[in-house]
Amino acid sequence: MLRQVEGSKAVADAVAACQPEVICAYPISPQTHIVEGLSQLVKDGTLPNCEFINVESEFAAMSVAIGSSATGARTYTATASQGLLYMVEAVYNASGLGLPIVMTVANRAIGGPINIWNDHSDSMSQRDSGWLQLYAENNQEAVDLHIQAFRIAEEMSMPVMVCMDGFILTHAYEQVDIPTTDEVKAFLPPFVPRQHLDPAEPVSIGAMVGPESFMEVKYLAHQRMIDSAAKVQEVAKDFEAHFGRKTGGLLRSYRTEGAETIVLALGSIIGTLKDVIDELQLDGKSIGVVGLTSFRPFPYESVAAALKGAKRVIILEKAFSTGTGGIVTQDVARAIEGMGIKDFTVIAGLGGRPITISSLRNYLTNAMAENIDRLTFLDLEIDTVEVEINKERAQR
Amino acid sequence: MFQVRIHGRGGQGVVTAAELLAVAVFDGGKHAQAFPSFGSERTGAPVVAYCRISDHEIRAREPIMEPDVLIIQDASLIKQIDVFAGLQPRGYVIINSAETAEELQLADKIKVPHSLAILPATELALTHLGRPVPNAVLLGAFSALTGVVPLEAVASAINEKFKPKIAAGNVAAATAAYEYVMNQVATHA
Amino acid sequence: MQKPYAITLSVGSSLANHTGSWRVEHPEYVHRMPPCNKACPAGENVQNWLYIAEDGSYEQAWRELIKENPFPAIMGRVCYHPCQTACNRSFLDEAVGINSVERFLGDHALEKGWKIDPPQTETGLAVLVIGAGPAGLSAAYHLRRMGHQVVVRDATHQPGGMMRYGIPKYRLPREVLDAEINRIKDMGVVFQLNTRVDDVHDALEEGFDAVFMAIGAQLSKRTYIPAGESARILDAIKVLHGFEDGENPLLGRKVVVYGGGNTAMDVARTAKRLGAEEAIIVYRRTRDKAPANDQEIEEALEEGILIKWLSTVKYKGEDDMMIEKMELDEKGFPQPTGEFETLEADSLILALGQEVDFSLLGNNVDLDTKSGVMDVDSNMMTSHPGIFAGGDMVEGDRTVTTSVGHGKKAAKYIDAWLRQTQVEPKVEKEAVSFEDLNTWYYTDAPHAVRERLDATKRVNDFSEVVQGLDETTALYEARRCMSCGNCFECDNCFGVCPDNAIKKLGPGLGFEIDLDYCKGCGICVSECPASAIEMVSDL
Amino acid sequence: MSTTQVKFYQVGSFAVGNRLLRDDERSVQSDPDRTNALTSGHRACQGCGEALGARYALDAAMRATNDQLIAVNATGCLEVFSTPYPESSWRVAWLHSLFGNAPAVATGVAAALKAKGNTTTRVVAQGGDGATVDIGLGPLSGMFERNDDVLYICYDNEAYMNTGVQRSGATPPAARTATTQAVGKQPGNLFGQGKYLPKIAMAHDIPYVATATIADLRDLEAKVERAMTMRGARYLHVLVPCPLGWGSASADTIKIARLATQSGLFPVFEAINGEVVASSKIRHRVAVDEYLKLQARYSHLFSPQRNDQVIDHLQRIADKNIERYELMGE
Repeated sequence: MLRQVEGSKAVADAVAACQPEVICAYPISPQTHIVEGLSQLVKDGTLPNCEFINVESEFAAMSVAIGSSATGARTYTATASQGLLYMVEAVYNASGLGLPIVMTVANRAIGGPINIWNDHSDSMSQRDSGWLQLYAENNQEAVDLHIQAFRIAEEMSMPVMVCMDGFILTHAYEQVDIPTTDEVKAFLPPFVPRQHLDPAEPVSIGAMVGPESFMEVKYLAHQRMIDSAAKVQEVAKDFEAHFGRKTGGLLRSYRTEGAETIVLALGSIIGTLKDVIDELQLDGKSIGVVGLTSFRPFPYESVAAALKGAKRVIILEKAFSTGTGGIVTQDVARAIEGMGIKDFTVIAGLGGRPITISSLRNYLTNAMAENIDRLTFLDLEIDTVEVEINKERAQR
Repeated sequence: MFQVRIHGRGGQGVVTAAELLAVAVFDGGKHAQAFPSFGSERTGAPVVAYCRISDHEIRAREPIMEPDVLIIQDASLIKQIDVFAGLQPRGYVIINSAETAEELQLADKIKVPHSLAILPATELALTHLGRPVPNAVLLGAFSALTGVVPLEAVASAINEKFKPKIAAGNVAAATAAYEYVMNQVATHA
Repeated sequence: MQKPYAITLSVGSSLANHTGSWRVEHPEYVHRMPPCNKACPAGENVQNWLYIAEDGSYEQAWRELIKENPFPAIMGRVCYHPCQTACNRSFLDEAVGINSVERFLGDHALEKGWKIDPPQTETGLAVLVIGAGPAGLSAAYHLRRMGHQVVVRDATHQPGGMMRYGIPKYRLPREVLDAEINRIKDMGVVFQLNTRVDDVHDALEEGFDAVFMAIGAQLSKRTYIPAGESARILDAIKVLHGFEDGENPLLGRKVVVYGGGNTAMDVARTAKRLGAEEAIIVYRRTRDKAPANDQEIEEALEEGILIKWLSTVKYKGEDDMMIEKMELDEKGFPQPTGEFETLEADSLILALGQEVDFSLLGNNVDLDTKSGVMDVDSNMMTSHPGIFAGGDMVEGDRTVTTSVGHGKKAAKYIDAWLRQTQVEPKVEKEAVSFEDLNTWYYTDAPHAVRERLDATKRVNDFSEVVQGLDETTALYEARRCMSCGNCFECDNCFGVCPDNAIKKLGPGLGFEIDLDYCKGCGICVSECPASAIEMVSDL
Repeated sequence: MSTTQVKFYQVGSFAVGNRLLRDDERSVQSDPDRTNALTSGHRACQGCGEALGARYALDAAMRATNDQLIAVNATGCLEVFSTPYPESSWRVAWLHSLFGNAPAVATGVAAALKAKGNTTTRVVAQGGDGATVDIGLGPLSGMFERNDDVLYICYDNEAYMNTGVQRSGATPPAARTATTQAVGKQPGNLFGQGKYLPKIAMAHDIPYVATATIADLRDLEAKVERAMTMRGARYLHVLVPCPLGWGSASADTIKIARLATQSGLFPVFEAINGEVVASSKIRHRVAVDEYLKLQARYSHLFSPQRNDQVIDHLQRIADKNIERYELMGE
């Protein structure tokens, strides 16, 4: 049903429509409204066969999720920022054990300094954790991705992270079509675990694996991640068949036909970018945008195909690797290796810094003239940092 | 695209106002996008919320820097921060105050005559609702001043959001505000 | 269920990992010597028959017992049970009442009328046993079990020897004595009573292949006592013997017994039962030096018998006598003090010990003797081939149990001598000590006291003083046994092995070490209550 | 005289079993058909107390739940020696996740079972003292505070044995470990440190808290059984001597546990809803020396000469326990 609703509430209702059996969470902004919504639904009986566990930390949240998923229960949790980092040990364990947990990451910066506003540093820090990572462009996609995530996770027996921009999406009221439980049931079959803890058929899960086999275990995880790309596409197609919406999948291109310059970005900034692209094209500029939904698995072929023919690609990132630059850039660069496409990176919106249309317009205009550095920090207060840099260097 | 910026203090339901407006717009068949000035502001601190209104899908997510409408839930803010920053030349201003434009020394800040409505929303809230919460009330004024949403849509949004008793009070207050502004506009003309 | 590679394993798959290879030593179940067994003069496997009795298999326990000793009912009454003195349980609370369980088994067997199986094969060899006392009867019993023809000759008209003529019936009822002797008769042992053997050599010529002499020590030791004309001085053995044959010795109202042995106690207590108002025992040394068994002294005192320690008899008159007080010198020997005391005494009975009466062996005695007893070698054989001797007439404690032991030992060597075989020498095994045990696991259980007749009642007649245990108490007592050195299947080893390397084979079958997994930690050994497991090196 | 069943006085209720005991008097461990939840072939040291404790506890839990059991295991010796690929020694549905999260994982398992309406399958979580009192204390406290339906069993060998005997929050004073060496002014672990988890557990007012040792099997089994009759968060703290870490003879493992109780250094008791309701009385009281002497980790207290001051201090601790938990019978 189409509703004007807060993103968090929409996601809570969508997760509820997937009929999870165990939900556990520890509160952290901006994830709170999602779990408050779910807690409400469990308590008021809307989700009769679901346990909501108020845990004492994110580490415990992921641990409870591991236990319940290993027991064959459809399991959900949500976190953000510091919380995600606090649960990291368990995050890796969940993927290592192949447990199909679905987790929302309400993207937020990582301290210090402590900062509660949006960027992608948190989920990007888990790039190598063995989890799938799907980024939502808007709240409609956030809703849809959660429903797709459970199916991908359970069919691949891999955990999936659905990343949605904190505040920008979680706290935004916009119109969203939230499928009903019955509609979801038709798309998402009951959870049949690959393996689970069962006294009738006991197994020992979580062995210690030595040098003789560890490499193989990791290689298998690698292949599984690669194979999951096909599953992400397949599920998106089937979702479209059920719900008539083109959401999810690996990536989506917007007005890139014949574009010399293509911007590649993840998450909610894609919307703003589309407006900018429309303006620029009105001015006859040859520019389009590629929205990357699936960062893990990273769709090398799809990216290469989407950027084919372009002269340059601008990767807009809300996180970066200190001392080197873009994180997504590294993968994109590999994808377009030898295609004669130049790559530029713009780091924007760190710690909630607004990414304005005007800044983007300026930057992209220069970019099309290749009148930019390989790496740019959008709207950086250059005077301020230069003063500080000089001070620091003087002190060394 | 029609952009609204709402100023107030933590606890005055600024975000709720934006949400109510968005719902009202949605009920009226248009697209809306409401969002707060994300932060950790506590009760009393100045806060801002935004609402975009459009006939088409709304994709941009930047904060509203050049609003078409300013709703100022607490007139005391006028002296403290630049609430009028970026206001469109032909923009609307709705202020919750028992004072006049002169008393508020608006002339120093904006070109008057501007589409301006000053009303004692808090008093109206107290009268009809029994609580000094002006947010829903001001939406009645918004409806009257801009005509972007009909009062009925505002009322239905209020009824969706609140429990019947509180909703009724709010609707009454919003209606009163609507009439108050209508009369003001009439006198100006 | 699909198991992901390596991270998920099948249950119990570690059984493929044989940790036995870690081991440098391993445990082994052993049978060690329990102190009771070692201390038993009759060589009974006390621990073993107690173990069998514990689950109520009384007949099996009894049959195990009589492999060594044909007289459980008698032993249960007259044995001074050195087994209990040696019992390790005495260090924990009190010794196991082995003797009372033995009596229970003996009496139970008589009640049920259990018989002794006759020998499977007859050897056709014949042995003459001279003397139907405990040694002779024991020898006869064992020899018969071995399949030999046995003839027992005794000068008296009833078998039993000192068991009948030395031990009063209030300690050993005659029906019990007769019943256990009859069991031996039923085996086919021939008794020739009132048959005095004057010459052992004739016996061999008679055609016996071997002879076992067990005529005891029946000659009372004498000592010179100045006495008046009509003073009554009697001999304890004769008094008891005569009384057993129905005579009523005239002892008078006041009786004095001279001596500190069991015979002295017996005769004094008998006198009391025959109606003496007063029975006094005079002994020249102290109570702890007295050879009499402590329980007997105790019972005597209970029955109102007065004992004058450190006193010697100086003179016996017609109805009185004089005794002299003694005192111990620094070496602990009694010395005269010159203090005298006069006692009223109608009769004085001498109980100063006995000697072997070699005159019974006939005139031409060519057998070696040594310090008043028959000299035998380690095989109980005298200096004459084929003639063996045992019991009180050879060196050793003069108790029924020792004699029974002699009889058994002699039988073994006689059999070997007859068959021209060798008895393989018995290796003296060290007894399990209290320290060897892990007594934590034994619950505290003080022993069951055997009821005894009230002293005032019991002096009125000759009914048995010490009562037996009923089944429940006997079982309780048996179960107090700590099973020193032998597994009693407490399951400790099975339970405490960190590697589940011990297999439980089921009741009566014990346990087995699974060397595939035993790492040799030794916990089973240290937690075995009975010290029935030992570590053995694998190197 | 009465003819009631005569007790088996050789062993009464102290040994594992006996051929003459009635079935209801037998311990789970005396049963040839016991689960052997932790079976042969595991790689624990010779004489490992933890291997013993884990089998005791889980076999009892298996019997109590009619084999409807799921076990969650923290990282540590127990986990490493029981499940090195490709072999597992467990005969129970078992899950190992991390060092510090066993209680939370168990909570998840319990929640899943509840959501599925499975009321027969029960959950046990287990870990060593490091996992329990140190790194896993947060999740454990959370599991307690929510009163989740989990029995948590701590096998306490008083240090980080898996990593090579480093000091843990459960290491007793004066004990030598790889990080509290027997050198300096105060050799071994310091007095006035460490935490006693049973009391921390009791402070949560959970239904059941108990301590036990591998020296009294029947007591341990009874406590597991009792715990399994209850719902909610339950805690069992089991002392499991470690021959490697304590420097004791592998054959003395149980003996040392017994001495720990008989000296009063390790009180054995039961608490219901935060209140102590029963304690195991000392049968043969011994001085702490008897316990300390057998362990190399305390050897510095006896050579070159007896350190009276420190040993007296330890004796005072034992005496305090005896008083506090009423360990001496009336």
